[in-house]
Amino acid sequence: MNIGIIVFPGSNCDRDCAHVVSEVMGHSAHLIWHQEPAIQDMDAVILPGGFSYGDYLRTGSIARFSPIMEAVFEFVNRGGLVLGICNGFQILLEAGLLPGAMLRNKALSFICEDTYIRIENAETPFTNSCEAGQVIKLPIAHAEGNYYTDPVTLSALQANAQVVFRYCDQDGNATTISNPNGSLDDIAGIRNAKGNVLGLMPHPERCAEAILSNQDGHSIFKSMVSSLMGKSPLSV
Amino acid sequence: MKAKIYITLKDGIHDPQGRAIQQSLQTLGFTTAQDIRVGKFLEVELQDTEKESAESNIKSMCQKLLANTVIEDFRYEIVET
Amino acid sequence: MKAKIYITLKDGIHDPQGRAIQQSLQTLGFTTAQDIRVGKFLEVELQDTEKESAESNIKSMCQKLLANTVIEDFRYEIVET
Amino acid sequence: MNQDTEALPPLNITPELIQQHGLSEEEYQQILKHLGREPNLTELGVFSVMWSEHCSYKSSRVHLKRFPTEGPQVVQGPGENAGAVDIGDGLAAVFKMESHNHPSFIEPFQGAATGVGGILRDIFTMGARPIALLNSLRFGELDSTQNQHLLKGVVSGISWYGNCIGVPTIGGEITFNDIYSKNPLVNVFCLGIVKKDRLLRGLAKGEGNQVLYIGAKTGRDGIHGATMASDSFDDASEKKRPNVQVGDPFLEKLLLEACLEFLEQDLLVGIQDMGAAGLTSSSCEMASRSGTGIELDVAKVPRREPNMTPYEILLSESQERMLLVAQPGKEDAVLAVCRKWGIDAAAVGKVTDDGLLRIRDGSQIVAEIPADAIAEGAPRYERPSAPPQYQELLQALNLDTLPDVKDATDALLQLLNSPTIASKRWVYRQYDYMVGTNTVVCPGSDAAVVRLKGTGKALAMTTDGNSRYCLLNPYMGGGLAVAEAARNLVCSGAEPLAVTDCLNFGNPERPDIMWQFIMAVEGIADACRAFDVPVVSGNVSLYNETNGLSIYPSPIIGMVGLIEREDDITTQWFKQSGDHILLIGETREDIGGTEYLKIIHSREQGMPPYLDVDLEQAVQRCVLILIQKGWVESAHDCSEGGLLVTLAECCFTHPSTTFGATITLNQERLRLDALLFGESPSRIVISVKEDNLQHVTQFIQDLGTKVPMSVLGQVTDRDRMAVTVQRAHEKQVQQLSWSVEDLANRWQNSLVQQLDAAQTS
Ligand SMILES: Nc1ncnc2c1ncn2[C@@H]1O[C@H](COP(=O)(O)OP(=O)(O)O)[C@@H](O)[C@H]1O
Ligand SMILES: [Mg+2]
Repeated sequence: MNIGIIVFPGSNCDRDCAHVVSEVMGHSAHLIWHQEPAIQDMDAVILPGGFSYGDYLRTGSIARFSPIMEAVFEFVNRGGLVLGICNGFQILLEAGLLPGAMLRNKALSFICEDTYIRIENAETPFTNSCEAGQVIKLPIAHAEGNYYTDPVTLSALQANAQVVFRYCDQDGNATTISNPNGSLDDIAGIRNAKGNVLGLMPHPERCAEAILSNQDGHSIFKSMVSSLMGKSPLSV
Repeated sequence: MKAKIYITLKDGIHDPQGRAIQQSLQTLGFTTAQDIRVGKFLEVELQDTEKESAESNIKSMCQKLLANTVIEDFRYEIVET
Repeated sequence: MKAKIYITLKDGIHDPQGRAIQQSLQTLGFTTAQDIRVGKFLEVELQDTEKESAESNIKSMCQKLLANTVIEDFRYEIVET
Repeated sequence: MNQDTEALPPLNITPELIQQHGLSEEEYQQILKHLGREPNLTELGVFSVMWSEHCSYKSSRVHLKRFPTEGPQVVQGPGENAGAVDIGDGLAAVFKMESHNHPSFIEPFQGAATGVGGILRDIFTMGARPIALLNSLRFGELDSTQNQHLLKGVVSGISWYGNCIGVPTIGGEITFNDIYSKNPLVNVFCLGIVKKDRLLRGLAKGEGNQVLYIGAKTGRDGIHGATMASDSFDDASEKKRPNVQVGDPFLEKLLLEACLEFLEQDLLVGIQDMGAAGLTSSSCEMASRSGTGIELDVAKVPRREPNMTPYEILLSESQERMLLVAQPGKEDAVLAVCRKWGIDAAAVGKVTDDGLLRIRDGSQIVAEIPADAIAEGAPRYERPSAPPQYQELLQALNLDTLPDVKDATDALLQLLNSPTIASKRWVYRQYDYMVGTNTVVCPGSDAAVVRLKGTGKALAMTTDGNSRYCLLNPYMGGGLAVAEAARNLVCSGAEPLAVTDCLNFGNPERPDIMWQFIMAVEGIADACRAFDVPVVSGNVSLYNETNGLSIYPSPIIGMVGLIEREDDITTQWFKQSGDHILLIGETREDIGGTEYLKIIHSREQGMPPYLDVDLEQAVQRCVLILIQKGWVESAHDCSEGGLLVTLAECCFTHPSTTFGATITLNQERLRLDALLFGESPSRIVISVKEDNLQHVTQFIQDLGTKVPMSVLGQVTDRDRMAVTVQRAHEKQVQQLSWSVEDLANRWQNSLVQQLDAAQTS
């Protein structure tokens, strides 16, 4: 399987994602420079975490105009799988590939720690190896992960099962304390209506190996790989 | 020509930064300070020579990049220098 | 009463944020945008009823908390509401 | 000097002007001798920054010679941008520590951020990819809003820069003492990895080779920053403050990637970052190291502000800039890499063979100085030193008049509440300590550990230093810092490799401060020799003094150790109920200089704990072998707060659960406070499985009597830490007991509570 990982000038989780794809999952990871005009023969694309343009102005706002984003739009239109992690999620929001926007964390500071996440929808290509209601532990590391959208969009997200991950406690209950950043409706990750684009703030690539004392993130990559089985790669 | 751009959070959107500042002001004894909203203030030097073209450029910069209209409103003024 | 506060980086202080935004505007084709400086814009609701007390409060809030006077300048306007 | 300079307005160098440049009359005489004529203003400025304490190490250099700097593992010792050691597999670990104290006091956020930026550049100019950052911080007590403001600003500055560039901040230390209220310390450490044979150096070889400037444009930032860092602070300093430097981590990230591409494509002769004294020091150092000269044209330097003079361009300390010498014919390739990453680059000069730093402004020569005169020729002082008169008073602590601990139960709670001992989670939660997916031991254990992907190995690293010990006895304090750093590494399963240091002291022109400095250096040097860990890099920060009040002598040791097999990685927390708890090492009557004495008796007095180097070595060797044999479940050293604090931390620092413990202490002679809270070094608490207990005790017995060992008790799954103290001279045994949850709460919430309390008071 060929997984493309877009490298914006300030990406810094690009190599971490590539490591999981190649060393842990045993597939081919391809780093794609953001100035490239095209995506060639990829089964899926990951927008990794980082600070794409120093996150000056707003997170993800400048990266959204990188040349590669045209190809990403096209890739999405043709049904390709796109996973945005952290800054990647923020870029997908700025690009309009997912609805909503990010505000600063309610406590204003950057937070790096493990959080518990409830799988709300296990029927997506990114979660099919999980079970609905399952609680997994994934770390977050961001200053702007306070998801916001208008009430109408929120209802639509809820109605279409587009909220894929919610912050919760160890037992799966969403409380004020279990929500680390003030995110609306405890949202940790959403998908688009069509179901082929997913953005989430937590970092599954940081917990996909035994040596890192947590392998819960593995399930996200495993789901992607299994849903891609038998499909042919896309070039745009 | 110069543009001054004011970008503010839309009404109704919670502003954690404003709230934190307001709380600190309270503890500093500035009890007069009620609601606080924090926005951005950008000053842009423009090469345009016509006010009209400057306006249309700034408007489109704001819409495209400078503001995120999901959460933010913007205003601007063009000043001839 | 309401105060509008403009906080800007002092002259000569490097503004990497402005630089990054300017470069991005250039690549988006807005070649007219030259120098950009990014500052803050705060709106504060005040309980003061006298303009004078409002002014002195705002000034001291800016000095004490709102602006980092080591690198920033501030300006304000008081608007009666 | 060339005729062209005649065009400059003649300058009358007055004594005032010399003094304003921080130069002494004798130093000015030396300048005249080096030049054979009067300097012009630009040249005076160049000498001023290059001969500042910060750049020239003029007070410290003769003493730093005492450090051992060699060993089979050393690939690069002191003298380059950073030191490097061999870690096998053809790789070298490159690391260094640096201070950013003064800038952080003036503007905590930007000061700390640009400190991180600076140390990162030191690492990647060596061609190494930075993989870890640590920081050592000192602040005044948190009951002052000013100290809180400094702490918050510094932590968010470090967090912003490190997180943004994507290098994890994985550890460090913080202590609080009011002596730092007007002079906080911000020391940052960085480590990177490079292929051993690809190490880049700051060289300017090859006559005619082009000198390129890359990175941020030059502004009037921090002009005379180096001179400022070489001066004491007083209330008037505020006014002569230069423009604060503002960091740009995004640009630095671009520089980092570009530098690694230069290395990949083998394009460079040498490279040097522009730190203190900017363009001046980078060019002088490169030329001086290589025995060449450099000619620069300031007119070609990219500038951010109009009308900058050569003086300003040469002395600017704008951040995120580098100077490099390209291999002949590869200039275009260098520029292409810069274009790819969107970095400004300009050819600003060339390497010459005349040993001169020649500065042009277009066709005019504006300065011409022998490079060696500015770098190697800097003055060196053997400043007078004498122990302070108060030293004996400080060391006097009559234990006969000090009542023994009355309420040990409460004393432990108070110690856990001390911000110096309490959890630093509030700090490291703001740092991205996971990016890179190498951090296998996150902040919260004795040392941080990063794996080296693809090698099966890992590196452990730590920063340590107890300034109170150094105040009371700088020689012992220096040695104890080295011992503690090594002990922290050993507890993590690592073999100590080498040291970097950051020596923060007061005004060296005062004999008492100079004495502290010399003694501490000696203590560090002797300990490094004894433990066989050479010093490969470091930094000196003097004049840490405000309004005549000096900080405590604060040498900080950064140490790096190698873990050959991932299986040996060990953490400090208990692992399972039923395991046996052992103390390796022995407790003595070490009350002087302890956190206990400060918190419970409000005294910072006495002799610090005595370091027996042989015992320390034996304890560390023993524990490392036990770990490598696979018999150790957890290992935690005893440091601030003593044995009970260590045991409590073993119970509650596990990331996802807590344990209890049942402990029995038998001690014939010791005072109770010394037994429970004394800070004797050379002690490590380990836990071992039932099945391994026999192996461990047998192994230690076979070593002979060199390594004292006692079995303290067992790990339990109850919420109690219960300690029974049996002493022959007391008829009754003492029973102490705590709820582990209570202990944990105190320790976890202390910092946050103190920060919140001051906010709402
Ligand atoms: N400034 C800091 N930045 C990051 N981590 C820190 C900082 N201060 C302390 N820590 C972490 O908190 C833990 C406890 O620190 P400390 O009490 O100094 O340990 P020790 O006494 O073993 O040296 C360590 O893992 C350390 O790395
Ligand atoms: Mg320790």
